[in-house]
Amino acid sequence: MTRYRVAVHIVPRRGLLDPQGKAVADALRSLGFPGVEDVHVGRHIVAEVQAADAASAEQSVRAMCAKLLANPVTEDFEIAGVNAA
Amino acid sequence: MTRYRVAVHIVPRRGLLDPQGKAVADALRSLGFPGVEDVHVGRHIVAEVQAADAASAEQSVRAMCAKLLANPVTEDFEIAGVNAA
Amino acid sequence: MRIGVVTFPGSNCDEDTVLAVAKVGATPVRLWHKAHDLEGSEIIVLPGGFSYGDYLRSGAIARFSPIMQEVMAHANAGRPVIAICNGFQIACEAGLLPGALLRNDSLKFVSDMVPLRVENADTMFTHKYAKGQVLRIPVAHGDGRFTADADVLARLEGEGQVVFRYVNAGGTADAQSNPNGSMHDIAGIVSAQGHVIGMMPHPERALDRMLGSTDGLPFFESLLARVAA
Amino acid sequence: MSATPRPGDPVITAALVAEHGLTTDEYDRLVAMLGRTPTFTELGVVSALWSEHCSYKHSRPLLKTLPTKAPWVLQGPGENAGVISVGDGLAVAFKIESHNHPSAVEPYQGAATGVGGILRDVFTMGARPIALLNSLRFGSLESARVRYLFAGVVKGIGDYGNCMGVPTVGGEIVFDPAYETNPLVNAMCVGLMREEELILAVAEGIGNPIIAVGARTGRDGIHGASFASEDLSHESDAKRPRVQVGDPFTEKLLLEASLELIRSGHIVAIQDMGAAGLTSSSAEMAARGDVGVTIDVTKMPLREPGMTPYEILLSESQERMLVVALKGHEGEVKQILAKWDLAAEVIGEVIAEPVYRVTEGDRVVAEFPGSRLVTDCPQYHPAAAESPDAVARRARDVHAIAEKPEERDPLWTLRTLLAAPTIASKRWAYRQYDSTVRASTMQGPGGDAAVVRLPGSNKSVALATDCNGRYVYLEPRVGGRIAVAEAARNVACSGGRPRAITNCLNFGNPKRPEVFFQFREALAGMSEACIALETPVTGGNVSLYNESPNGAVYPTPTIGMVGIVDEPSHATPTAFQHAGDAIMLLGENTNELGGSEYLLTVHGVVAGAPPACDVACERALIDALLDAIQAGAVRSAHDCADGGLAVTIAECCIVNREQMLGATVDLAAWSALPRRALLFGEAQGRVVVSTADPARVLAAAQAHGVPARRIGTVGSAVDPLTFNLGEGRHVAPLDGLAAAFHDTIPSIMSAGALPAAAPEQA
Ligand SMILES: Nc1ncnc2c1ncn2[C@@H]1O[C@H](COP(=O)(O)OP(=O)(O)O)[C@@H](O)[C@H]1O
Ligand SMILES: [Mg+2]
Repeated sequence: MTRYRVAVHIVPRRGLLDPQGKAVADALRSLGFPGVEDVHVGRHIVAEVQAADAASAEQSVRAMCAKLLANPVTEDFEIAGVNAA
Repeated sequence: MTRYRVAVHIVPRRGLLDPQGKAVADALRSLGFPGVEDVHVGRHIVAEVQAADAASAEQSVRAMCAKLLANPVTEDFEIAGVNAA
Repeated sequence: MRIGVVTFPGSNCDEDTVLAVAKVGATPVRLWHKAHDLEGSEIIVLPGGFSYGDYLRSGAIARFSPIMQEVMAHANAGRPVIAICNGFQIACEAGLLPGALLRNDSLKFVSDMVPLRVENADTMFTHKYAKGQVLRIPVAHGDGRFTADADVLARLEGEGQVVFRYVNAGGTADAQSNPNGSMHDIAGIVSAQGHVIGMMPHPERALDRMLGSTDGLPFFESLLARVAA
Repeated sequence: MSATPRPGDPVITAALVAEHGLTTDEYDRLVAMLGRTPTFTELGVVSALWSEHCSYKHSRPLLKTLPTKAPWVLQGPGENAGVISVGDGLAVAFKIESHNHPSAVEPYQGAATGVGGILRDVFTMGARPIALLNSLRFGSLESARVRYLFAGVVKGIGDYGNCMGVPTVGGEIVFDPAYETNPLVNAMCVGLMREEELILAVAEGIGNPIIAVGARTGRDGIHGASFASEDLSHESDAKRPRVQVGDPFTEKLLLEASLELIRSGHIVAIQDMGAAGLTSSSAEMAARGDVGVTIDVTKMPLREPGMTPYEILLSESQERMLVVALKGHEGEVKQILAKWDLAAEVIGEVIAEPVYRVTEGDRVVAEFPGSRLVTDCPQYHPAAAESPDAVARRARDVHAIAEKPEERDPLWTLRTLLAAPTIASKRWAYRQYDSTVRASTMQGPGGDAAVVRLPGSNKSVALATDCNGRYVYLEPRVGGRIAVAEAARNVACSGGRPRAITNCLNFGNPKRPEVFFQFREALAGMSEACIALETPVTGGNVSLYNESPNGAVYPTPTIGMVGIVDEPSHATPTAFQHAGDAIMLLGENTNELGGSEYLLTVHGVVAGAPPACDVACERALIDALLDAIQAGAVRSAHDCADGGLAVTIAECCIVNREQMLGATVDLAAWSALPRRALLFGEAQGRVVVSTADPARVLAAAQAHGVPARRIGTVGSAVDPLTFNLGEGRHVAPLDGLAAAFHDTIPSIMSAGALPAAAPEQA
């Protein structure tokens, strides 16, 4: 078994209201960043897991996302990286 | 000007208590993921910005992090990706 | 005496604070976040609530409000600022006070009447209390875990800047009596010069026996006495 | 003008009509009303307006039978919220509403947007919200899914109300397998205004502009109203994009802007965009004013590009209002909204022609003959027949159920009941609700009724929500009566004179005769109690189709009761206050055991007739209690409900864990009753009070013909709770009782880590 560090992004589903993103975008524009068109705020989760190999580390984190980390009704997730820790 | 999508990770500074990460790790273990050793939860922010080129898009998002998006007392940030949108 | 109470978008204890100020005999002045004028206020209150929804980090956006430029100037001139709950979070974000207020360790909002011990009764905000006195004051917050690095904590403790601490009913600090996981059980601090106070508990909700506590009264009375003097 | 299909609209087929939840008959009615085939947009509009949720097509005839009048009622059913006068020129607006199905699918957002919706219903009347309550039903906490739902709903309620700065001061939470897959989430809001500030949602004034205000419109929750009108099935999972996300920060701005707008004199009507969004808000305002309206959807401020008229009309994006302003005052309206950083766009106009017209620029995409859109909605009178299961259960002789060996110690049973999640302390939940913001909460969660001071007056409101669905299942008429009576008793125990109710009727599928029977009978029982107690119905909400693969939930007509406390000193706590005070029982013990929490918790049995409820006796009890309270003779009062007399007395000792007091209670006078009926039976019409002046309490009881008797004495902090039952003494140290009562829910919720780590939202 090796220790892997798996990073996931959990983001609000497109089309749903994203009050956090909107508040941040509004704030940035009023702070003098006029180029800001849109902001989305999600979560960045890093799980350190023991697994036989990178593929099974990724697979188990996918299962965690489906089961707990991401809200299937309002969020999407993507695996952002798998590295030996 | 081109539209860029710049992703940043904002993570709790190492060494600070991370109750969220701990709660998630505990929950994962109790849900039948015994291989979970540690979990860290941060923010994943995607800003869509107008900029002359990728470098200046990145630079302006760095400025946003320093000014607003990250708390210098408790958080670190890193640019996770810059892509033309 | 004129006490300015700032309303940010999302403030929701501004009205309670205005009523509290009037109740203790001062003149409340409502200050709008877009304004650039403190209208002659001698004391400024940053009240509780959810400025800008607290959607990014509590207090992070409000600290850039136009009125905050004036509040910073007021504070930098050594004049009093009271920062309660969301106000405390804003004051930390603005650098008026050290540290940060993070998500409660329970990950839950906590609303309760809690015992607080007065750690320093020599400040302009607390001289009508006795050192060691145990107060009962409501808390209501999701992000109240005071966090600072070791140097800052040592300085706060060493200089008597810790003003209120969470304790049990008997007056002793213990883990179960800390509602949010604050370092050193800190509930409230003052700035190095002693004229800016930040606290998570709500003294403006503890001014009436019918509501369960009058322990907030000496807080406002201390200040009025000192500033009037 | 007549509506024409847009390019790209789907063809109207029988399948499409069915997908919109319209029966063939209903579709024929629509065609007859239009005199032609509807456009796709028109089909969408009608499917929303004729959904159960918007049209009350199965419930309206029965709702009309509820008593709605009293001299203090300023606004009865028909508006966004009911309003009663409280004297001193003040009025309170209040309403309860369900968000059951959205919460079953997405507990956090479902509950949060439920709170958002009920807040809008109240501030749209011109009232500032001063209190929130909620009434929740979940399955058994042993299930991880239920813990997830419970945790998510509680967090959703807390986050929304806390951000708004409206204290959540009370409510109730019941756990019962009947609600396993279909939880009930009912939220109540109470607002305060001066009487002259009342504003209605009645469109008036030909030529007046119609203005959309608040959040931009996205594709959220399209068809939420018809979603709420279906059974919950596995297919509901596929309907997930219908969930809405709440934004309490925007709602806070909308609240302030709306109140400023209402007080400004620039508007004539305001209505929230709730279920079925723009469609129902505009159609209802027009129908109430008996005027026509025209709306151009291209003017609507949108969040997403490319939305069709159909989507714009049916979107249930939250935090929006529809306003009818005075012509020529559009600029002032926009200015007030701009101050709060909110959008306001003129999207239409009140017109003389009696039509409801929607355009997309120049093209008419929907046009109906005015108020017929609302009035032509079908009404159904379904068959009613009592469920044989309820009849059989009611007939069972519950006294024949053998006691368990452990029950030889009645304190075992007492501790077991105190630890039943339905009875145990709900502090785990309400500690997450800001209950003290606004600095007016004299009694927050944890007591019988909440008491909230009314600024500008010496008065307070006493607020409670109540319903025992198990009783309603077993005998709907009695259960309906008890729901009202218990709410009133709770209000009176806190020192309030019950004044009016709002109600949320959570039932199953009305097309099933046993469900419609429950509905009809429960309403009849509620009416009887409302008349006797002089608490008219000022509004409410109907939530049908609360079903799941396991069948219907218990019929649950939740009552939200508002009472008035005249003087601050009348506010009365639940807990014993002083050692040495006399403990008195008002009302009479009986041998009733049916439908009790005891039978459910200890024996797993739902059976027997629920306790009888004589509404005249309940009225006398309330009058006697208020008489004694107003005379200053009552130190604490607590009504007997779930768990019966023993649980009630134990709660008086331990609810306030920081200041527990023991007690000695002598019940030997009732030694002829079966012991478990005496201790744990749920006979109605009983209140336990503590007093320093027992003679005065007795006199009050006698004056109203209420049985009353001294049953014991309050002890000190170190005393236990001691029962003398004639056959022997039973001594319960307070710590054990307190642990059962206070630690149960926290330990369940921290053991299964799932809910604590449920996906977190903003
Ligand atoms: N159970 C009920 N008892 C009395 N009035 C009711 C009941 N259900 C609905 N009403 C009334 O019918 C009207 C429409 O209610 P509803 O459709 O829930 O309003 P909203 O548009 O806020 O969703 C309201 O005036 C409401 O008070
Ligand atoms: Mg409404």
